[in-house]
Amino acid sequence: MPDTETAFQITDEMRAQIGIESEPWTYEVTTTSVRMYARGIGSEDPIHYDVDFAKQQGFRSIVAPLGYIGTPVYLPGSNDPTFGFPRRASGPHLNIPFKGLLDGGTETEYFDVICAGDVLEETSHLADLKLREGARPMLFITNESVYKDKATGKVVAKQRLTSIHM
Amino acid sequence: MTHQVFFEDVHEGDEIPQLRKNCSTQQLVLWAAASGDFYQIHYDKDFAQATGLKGLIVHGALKNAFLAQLLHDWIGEGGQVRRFGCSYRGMDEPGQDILCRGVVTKTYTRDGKHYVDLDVWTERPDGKRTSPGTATVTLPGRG
Amino acid sequence: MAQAAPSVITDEMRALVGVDGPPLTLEVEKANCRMFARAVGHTDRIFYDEDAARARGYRSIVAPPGFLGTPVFHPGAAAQGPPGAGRGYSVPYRRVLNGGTEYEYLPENGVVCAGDTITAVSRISSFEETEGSLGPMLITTRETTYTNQHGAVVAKMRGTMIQY
Amino acid sequence: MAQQAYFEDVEVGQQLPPIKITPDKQQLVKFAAGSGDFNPLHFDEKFPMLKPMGLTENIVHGRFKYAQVGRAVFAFAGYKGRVKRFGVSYRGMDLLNREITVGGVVTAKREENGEHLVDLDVWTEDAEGKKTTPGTAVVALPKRGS
Repeated sequence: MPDTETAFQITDEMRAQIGIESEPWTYEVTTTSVRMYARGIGSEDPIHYDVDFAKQQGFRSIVAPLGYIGTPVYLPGSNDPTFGFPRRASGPHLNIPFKGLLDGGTETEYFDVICAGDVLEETSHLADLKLREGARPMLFITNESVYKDKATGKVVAKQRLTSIHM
Repeated sequence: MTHQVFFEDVHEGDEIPQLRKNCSTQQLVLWAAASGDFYQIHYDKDFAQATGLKGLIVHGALKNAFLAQLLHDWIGEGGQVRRFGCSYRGMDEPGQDILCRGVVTKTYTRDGKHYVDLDVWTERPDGKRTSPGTATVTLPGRG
Repeated sequence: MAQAAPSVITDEMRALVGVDGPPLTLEVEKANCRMFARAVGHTDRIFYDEDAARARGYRSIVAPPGFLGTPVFHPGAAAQGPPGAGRGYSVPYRRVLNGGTEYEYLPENGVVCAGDTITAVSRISSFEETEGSLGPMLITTRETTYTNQHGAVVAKMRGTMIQY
Repeated sequence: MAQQAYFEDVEVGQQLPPIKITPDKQQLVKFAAGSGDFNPLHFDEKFPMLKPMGLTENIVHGRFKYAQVGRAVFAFAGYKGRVKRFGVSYRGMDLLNREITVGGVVTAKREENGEHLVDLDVWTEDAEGKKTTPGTAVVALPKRGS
C-alpha cells in the first residue's frame, strides 16, 4: 500500500449503516431440499429423509440439518448466479477499499426446529463492523439475517455471517 | 411477452430461431444439482480422464433440455411442446459453443389441433451434430 | 459375412420385456423447478415466478420440459442409477452409452406444475442386437410412464441404452 | 441415531463421539447442490480465483465444515434435545480428499428460564490435528422423566 494513502478507518457514515433492514426475501424449505442438503453433508439420519419417521418422532416433517435455513427463491436477474442469495435494492451499502475477502465465521441461533414445508421470510441487516489495525488492516463485517415463519410471523432463526476484508 | 408464432406462418423447411449455449463448469454442476446426476465425468477432470475421456463432457440430458428450451422459446405462450427427443452421437466440452437448431419437416392439422414436426439438433463449432433428434409441437392458428 | 456373435439376450431377459418395474415417487416443488430452469438457462418466468405462472393460467410454477420431479431419496438404498437400471440380469458387455432420450407430453391430461406428486413406472420395451463399428451391441429401450396424483398420465419417456 | 442424552447424565469434560469425513469432489458438488453455493473454488481446479489465493487445489466450503459441526451437535442433542445456538470461525482452509474430524466437549451445564442447557466447545480438525473451524454451541437437553 502506498505511503501517501491514509490508513483505512471506519467512518461515521459506515457506522450509520448498522441496523438498516433490507427488504424481505422468501426462503423455502422443502422435502427435496432437506434431503439434498443432508446428502451434501453425508448424513444418513432418517430424520432428514423419511417423513413418516420424522412425524413419529414428533416433528411436522423431515428436519432441516443444522446450518440449512431454506433456499432463497431464485428469480433470474434478482439473485446472485453463483451463491443464489438475493440482490436487494435496499439494505446496507458499504464502500470497501479492500480486494481480499475471506469467510470469517457463521453463527446460527434457533428459536424453533426448521422442517420441510416451512416457508420463511428473511430480512438482513449489518450487525457489526470491526477493524483490526496493523500492517495489513482487516475489516470484519458481520451481517445478520432474521428468519420468520411466514405462516405464524414467529422468528425461527437468526444467522450471523462474518466476512473478513483485507 | 414473447412474439407469438402462428401455424399459418410456418412452412416445411423453415428454420426456427437458433439458441446458442456455452456451458461453464459451474453450469455442469448446476445441472448435476438439478438433475441429480452426480456422475463425476461432468465435473472431475481426473475422473473423466481415468475413464478414457479427453476431459469433462456436457451431460447428454442437458443438451436434450437445451433442445426443449429451443422449442419452448419458439412456440410462445400459445404453443405446446408435445414431444421432443434426441440421440447422443457426440460429445461436447464445457467452454465450447453448443448451437441448438431446428427445422420444420411437416405441418398438419388433426382433431382441430395444428401440429408442427421438426428436426432438432445441437451442433458443435466444427459442424458436427452431436444430438440429432425430432420434435412435435402444437401452435395456435390465426383467428 | 463374418459369423454373427452369439445372442446375449436370455430367456430371463425376454421375460422382463413389458413388465412394470417398481413405482418411483417424484416430487415437483417450486424450488426444484426453479433449479432445473436455472441449470438449463430458461428465461421464461413461468418456470420461476408463481405470479407469472398464474397470470398465464397455470396452477403454480410450471415444471420445465424434461423435468418431472425429484425422486424421493432413500439413503442406503441401492445406488441410485437411472430408474430401473440393472434390474435382475447381466450382459457380458462392460461399456454403456446413453443412446438417447425422448419425452412425450400429454398436456390435455394436466400440465405438470409445482405441488404435483408424480409416480414413475418403468419397463423395458425391447432388446435389440446389432453389429456396429464398436462391435456387437445390445440396445435396450425403456419406457417410463409418469402419472400424477390424480391418476392421469401426464408424460412418457423413452430412453435407449447401448451396451457393447 | 445414538440413544437420547439426558441432562442428568451429561458431565463437564465429556467428549462428543467424533465424526470423520473425507470430502471428495463429488461430495462437495452434492454440498453445492444442497446449499446453493456454486462457487467454482470448490470444484474447478482451473478456476482463476485459486491462484491469487495461493492455492493449487480446490478447497472445502467453510459452510461444509460448519454443517459437519452441526451434525455432531445435532447427534448430541438427539431428537428430544434442541440446539439453541452454534457458531464457528473459519481459521484455516481444508483441501479435498483429506480427512476432517469433528469434535466437541462439554464445557458447562446450567439451568436458564426452565431449560436445561449444555455448553459445548466444538471444532473440525484436519489430518495434522489443526483446529481449522473452532466454535461453540448451546444445546437444551430433556431431563429424565420429564
